Amino acid sequence: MGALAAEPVLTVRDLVVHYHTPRGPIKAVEHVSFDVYKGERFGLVGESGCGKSTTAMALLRLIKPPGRIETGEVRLEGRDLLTLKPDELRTLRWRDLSLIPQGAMNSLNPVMRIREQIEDVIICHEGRPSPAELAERVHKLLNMVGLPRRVTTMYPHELSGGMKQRVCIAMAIALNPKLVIADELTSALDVVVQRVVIQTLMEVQERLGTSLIVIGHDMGLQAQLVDRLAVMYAGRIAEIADAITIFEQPLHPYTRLLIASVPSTKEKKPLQAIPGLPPTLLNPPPGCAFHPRCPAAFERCAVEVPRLQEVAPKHQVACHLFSERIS
Amino acid sequence: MITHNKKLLIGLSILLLMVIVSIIGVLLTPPELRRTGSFLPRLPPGEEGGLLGTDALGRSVAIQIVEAILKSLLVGLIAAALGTFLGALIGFSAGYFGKLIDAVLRVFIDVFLAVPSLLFLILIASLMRGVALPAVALIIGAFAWASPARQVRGQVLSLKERAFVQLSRLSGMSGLEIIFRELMPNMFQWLGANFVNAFIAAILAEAGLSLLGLGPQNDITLGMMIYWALGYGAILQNLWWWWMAPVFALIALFLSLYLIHLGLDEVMNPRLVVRA
Amino acid sequence: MAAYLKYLAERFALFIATIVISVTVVFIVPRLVPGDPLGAVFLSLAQMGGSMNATELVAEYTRRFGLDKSLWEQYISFLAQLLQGNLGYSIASFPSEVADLLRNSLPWTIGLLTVTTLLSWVIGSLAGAVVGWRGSGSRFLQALVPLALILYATPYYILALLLIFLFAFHWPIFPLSGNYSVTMTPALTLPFIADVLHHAFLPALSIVLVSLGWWFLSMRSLIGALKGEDYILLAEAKGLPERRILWRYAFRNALLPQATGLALSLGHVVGGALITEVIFGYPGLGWLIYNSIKGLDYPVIQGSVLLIILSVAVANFIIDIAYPLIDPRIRQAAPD
Amino acid sequence: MTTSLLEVRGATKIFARGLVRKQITVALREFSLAIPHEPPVIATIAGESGSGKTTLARLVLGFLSPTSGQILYKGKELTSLSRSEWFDYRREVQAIFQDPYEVYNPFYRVDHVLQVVIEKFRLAQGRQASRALMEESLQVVGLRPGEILGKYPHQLSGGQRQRIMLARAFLLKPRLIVADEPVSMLDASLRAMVLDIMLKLKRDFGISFLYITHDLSTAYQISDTLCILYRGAVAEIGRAGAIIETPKHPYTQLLVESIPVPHPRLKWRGLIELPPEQEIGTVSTSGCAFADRCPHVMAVCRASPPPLFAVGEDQSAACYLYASAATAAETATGARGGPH
Repeated sequence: MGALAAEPVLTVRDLVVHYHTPRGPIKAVEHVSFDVYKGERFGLVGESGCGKSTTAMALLRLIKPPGRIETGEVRLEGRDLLTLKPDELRTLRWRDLSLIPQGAMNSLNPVMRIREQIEDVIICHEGRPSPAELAERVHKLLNMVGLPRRVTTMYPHELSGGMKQRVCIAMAIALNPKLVIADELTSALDVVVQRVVIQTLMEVQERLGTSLIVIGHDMGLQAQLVDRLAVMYAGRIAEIADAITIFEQPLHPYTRLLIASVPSTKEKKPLQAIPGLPPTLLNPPPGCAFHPRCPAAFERCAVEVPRLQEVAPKHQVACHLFSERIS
Repeated sequence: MITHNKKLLIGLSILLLMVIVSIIGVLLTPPELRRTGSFLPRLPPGEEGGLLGTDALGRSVAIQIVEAILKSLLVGLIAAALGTFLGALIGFSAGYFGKLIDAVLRVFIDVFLAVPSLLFLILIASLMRGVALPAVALIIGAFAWASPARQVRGQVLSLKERAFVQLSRLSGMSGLEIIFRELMPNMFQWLGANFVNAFIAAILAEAGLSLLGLGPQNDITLGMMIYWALGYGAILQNLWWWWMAPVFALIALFLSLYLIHLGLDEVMNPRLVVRA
Repeated sequence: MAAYLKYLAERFALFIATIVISVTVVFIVPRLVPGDPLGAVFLSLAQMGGSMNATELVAEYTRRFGLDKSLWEQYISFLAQLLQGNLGYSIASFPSEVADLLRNSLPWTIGLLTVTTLLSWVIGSLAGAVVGWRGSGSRFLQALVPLALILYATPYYILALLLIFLFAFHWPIFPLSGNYSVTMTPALTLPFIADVLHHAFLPALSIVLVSLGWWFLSMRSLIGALKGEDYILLAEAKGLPERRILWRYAFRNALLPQATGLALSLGHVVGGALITEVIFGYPGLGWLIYNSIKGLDYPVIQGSVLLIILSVAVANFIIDIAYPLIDPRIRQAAPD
Repeated sequence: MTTSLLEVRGATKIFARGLVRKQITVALREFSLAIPHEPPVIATIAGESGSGKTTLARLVLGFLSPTSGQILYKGKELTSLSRSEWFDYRREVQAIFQDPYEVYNPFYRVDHVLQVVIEKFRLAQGRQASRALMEESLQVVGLRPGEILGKYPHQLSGGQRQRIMLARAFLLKPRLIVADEPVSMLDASLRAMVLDIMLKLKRDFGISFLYITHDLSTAYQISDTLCILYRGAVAEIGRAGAIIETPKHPYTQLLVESIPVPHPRLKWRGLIELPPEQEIGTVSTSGCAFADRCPHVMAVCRASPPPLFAVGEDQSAACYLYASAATAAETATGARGGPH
C-alpha cells in the first residue's frame, strides 16, 4: 500500500486556472485541492478537457497566456511555488519538481543530441562537472531506464516512441527531484511498449523514493500504477481515495460510471456508457457540473456546487449525496 | 471576420482609397490636359503647378499619377489572375493525378521556382521592343505560375489524404465530383491569399522592367513614371515632386497589399486564432 | 546512406533539368518572337550606324551558331558553344566577347551583394530572434515590427532612390554613381579601397535595409512559432535560464530554415539587385544589362541571363545536397 | 457450399518505395478471412501499429488492391466487378473511420455526408423524404436530429460525430461495415455508446462488422471472431472469447498480459523486456515474424513462417509450439473466421 509517510510533499489548495478567450473565460481548473505524500504515486484521472493537464502545468507554473493562475496555493515542502520570484522558481524547477511531458515525441529538442539535453539540466543546476563525470552520470541515468549507451549521441528522431519516453524519464530523475509529474505518459504507445515504459518508471520511482503524480485518462493504467487517485470532472475534483477504495467502493456517481465504462478482458458484460455529453468549460452547467448526466441527481445538484469533503478516513467526495449525510 | 482583423481593414482601406481617388481623378481629367506641353514644364507643386507640380515635358504629375496607379494595378491584376489561374491548374493537375504527370510538372515547377522570372521577362521584353501594356501584363503572368502551382500542389496533396475524400469515394462520388464538390470549396479562400501574393509580385515585376527601360512605352505606369523621371535627370535637377509622387504611390500600394496579405493569413490560419 | 544517394540522384537530375530547361527557354525565346529578332537587331544596328563591322559580325554569327541551318542544328551548335563557355560577341562593342564583358562586371555585383546579404542576415536574424522571443513584453521592441514591415514592403530600388536623393543629392555625403572615382587608379591601396567603400556605401545600405526587414520578420515569426513547441516548454520546466532556452533551443531550431533562406539568397546574389545597380550606376551585371538593353545588344543580355540562371542553379544544387547533412532530422531519411 | 458475403483469400500486400533501391515492406502476408452471408458477425482484426490491420481495411474498401491473392464479394473478385456491381458493393460494404473529425469536409455542415449518400444512391426523392430518412437514421444511432442537422462538424463532440458516421452508413442498410479504430479517439464514457450501436445494428438490422482495433478489451466485449495480426501475419485466429481467455500464441499471450486491468488488485505480473533492436530498427526474418522476441523460439521458427495449427475448438495459432498437437490446419474451418 501506498503512502508510507503521512508527511505531504506537495499541498495544493484552492487552485483556479482560467483561459481568457474572446468568448469568455474557460474555467479549466476550479478550486482544486489535494496532497501528495512522500514516496507516493498519486494519480490524477479524467477525460479529455477535464483540466488534469492544466493542473499539472499550473503546478510547474507553466501556464501560458491566455491562461492564468487566478488564485491558489501550491506548496512544495512548505514553499509556495506561486509566489516565488522568477529566479527562485527557475532554480527550484527540475531540482525539486520535474516533468515527464505529454507527447514525448515533440518534447525533445530535435537538433540536440540526447546527451546534450540531459547534460543541460545538470550544468544549469549544479554547475559544470568534469567531462568524464558528466558522461558517467548521463550514462548511469540512461542505464537506469534501460537504454544502451549509444543513445547518448543520437538525435531524438533516431529513437522510437518508447525510447523517447524513457529518455524523458531519465531526464526527469537526473537531479533526483522530490516530485515528478508524468503527464499522459504513454498515450501514443502500443500496449506492450506502454507496459515496458510504465514498468521502467515504477522501478526507478521505487528505487529513488520520489513522489510521483501520474496524469492520465486510462483507468486501467491508473489501477496498475498509482497508490492514490483523484478523479477530475469539468475542472473540479470529484473524488479522492486510495486506488483500491476508488475501484472497489467508489462513491461519486461519475467515478462509478467511469469505472463501469472501462471494458474488461476478464468478464463479458454489457457495455456501459455515460449518457449525455461532457460539459464545455466555457459555459459549465450550474451547480454540480455532472448533474445533467448523473443518474442520482436531485434538485440541489442543479443549484449548488458540492464541496470536496472527507466522508470516510482518507476518502473525499464532492457530491451532495454524501454532503447531506454529514450535515 | 474580415472587419475583425486590423491589418486587413487598414490594408483594404488604403487600397480602396487609392483606387477611388484615381478613378475620380482619371474621370475628371479632360483629355487635352494629358498631352505633353499642356502645362509649363518643371513647376513645383503649388498654385501654378497644380497639386503635384509638372514634369520636364509639361505634363501634370497629378494627372499622370492617377492614371499610373490604375494602369499599374491593371497590370498586376491581369498578371496575377493569369499566374494564379495557370498555377492553380498546373498545381491541381500535379497534385490530383500524381504519378508521372506529377513528376513531370514538379520538375517544371521547381525549375521555374529556382530561376528568377525577372530574367525571362528581361529576355522577352528586350526582344519585343516597345511592348504594350497588356503584353507586359501577359508576359509577367505567364511567368508567375510557379509559386502558386507549388502551393496548390501541396495543398491538394494534403487535402487528398484527408479522410473526407476517402469517405466521398465510399459515397459513390467520382473523381471529378470530388474535385469540384469536396476539394475546390476548401481552396477558394486560400487561392485568394495566393492571388494577393501574385498581385504584389506582378506590380513589383512591372516596375522593375519599366526601370530597366522595358516597360510599356506608350502607357504611363508607376514604374514608367519613375523611368522617365530618372531619364530626364529629375533627381539632379531637383524636380523631387516628379519622381517622389510615383515612389510614394508605390510604397503605399505595396504596404496596403502586404497588410491585406498578412491579414488574410491571420484570418485563415487557425493556429493564430485562440481556440475555445 | 542509400536514401541519401537516392536523394542526391534526384537533386542532380533536377539540377540538370533546370539548366536544360532554362537554356532551352533562352534559346527558343528569340526564335518565337514574331519576325526575325536577330535580323531586326542587326537592322537597327545598321540604322544606328554604330557598328563598324556589321557584315563581318553577321557572318561570324551565322558561322558560329549556324543561323542558316535548321532549328535543331542551331540548338545543338548553341549548346556546343555554350559548353565551351562561348556566349558570342557583343554587338554594341564588337569584337568584345560577351564572356569578357561579364567577367568585368561580375566581381562588382558579387562583392556588393555577398557583403550586404551576409550583413543583413546576421543583424536581421539576431534582432528578429530577440523580438520574437520577448516581443509582447517590450513596447520598444514591438515598435520595430511595423518598421521592418515597411522596409520589407518597400521595393529595394525605391529605397535606393530615396537614399540617393537624401545622401548624394540633398546632403552630398556620398557620390551619386559609379564604383570608384575616375581620378583613382585601381590598386590595392588604402585610399583606393576607401574610395570603393565610399561609393558602395549607399547601394549597400539600400540593399541591407530592405533585406534586413525580411530576415527580421522571418526570424521573428519562426521564433514565435517555436515558442509553442513542446520542447521549449520542457526546457522552461527544466529550469534553464531564459537566455539558454532562447539561443540553444529556439534559435538553433529556427536557424535551419533561416540559413536555408540565406543560402538561397546567396544563390541569387548574381542577379539579386540588378535595378539597384542601374539606379546607382554601379558597373555590375545589372548596369551591363541595362546598357545592353539601351544599346540593343541582345547577345550580352542573353549571356547575362544565362550566367545568372546558371549560378542560381548551382547554388540551389549545393544547398540541396548540403541540407540533409546539416539537419539531423533529415540526415537519415531524406525528404520527399 | 455457399459463397461468403466477403472473402479475403490469401491476400498479400507489399509496399515498395524508392526509385534507386527498393525498400520493401510486407504490410500483409497471405491473409484469409471470410464474412458469411448469415448470420451477421463482428469480426475483429487486432494488432499494434504496423501490424497491417489498416492495410486490410483499405484493401477491403477497394482503396488498395492486393499484390497477390484475392478479395471476393459474393464470389466475384473486386477488381473484376462491373460498374453496377461496384455500385452494389459500395452500397453493401461501408465504413467508419478512426478520426471522427477528419471525415467531415470542414466546408460543409454535417448534413452533407448524409445528403451525398442519399443523393448518390437515390435513397429518397425530394427534400422532405430525404430529411425524413436522415432523421430516422440519426434516431437509430441515438441522436436527436434537431441537435445535429445544420451544425458544422466542429460544433459537435467526437462521440456525436462518430455516431453520425454510423447513421450515414446505416442509411444504405449495408451488409458489412468496416470500422477502422472507431473508438480509439473517443473518451471512455462515450466509447461504450458507439460500440453499443454497433452491437445494435448487428442484432436488429443484420449488419456485420469488420472491426479493426488495437484494443483487445473492446474486441473481447463485442466481437464474435478475432484475428491477431503481428507484422502483417496472422498470429492467432478464432473465437474471440477463446483467444482472450486462453491465448495460445506467445505474442497473443504477451499482448493479453500487457493490457492494464482496471483493478488495483490485479497487477501485471513479472517484468517484460523488449530486445533493443525491436525499438531501433526493423528486423526482417524469413521465418516467424515474432521469432526475435519470442521466449520459446526454436530453430524451425527462423526457417519458414509457421502455418496455422488448430489449438482448440474455433481457435488456431500460427506457432510451431503446437505443431505436434495437431496437423497443420491451413484449410481449417476455424482459420477462416466466421462461425457456420
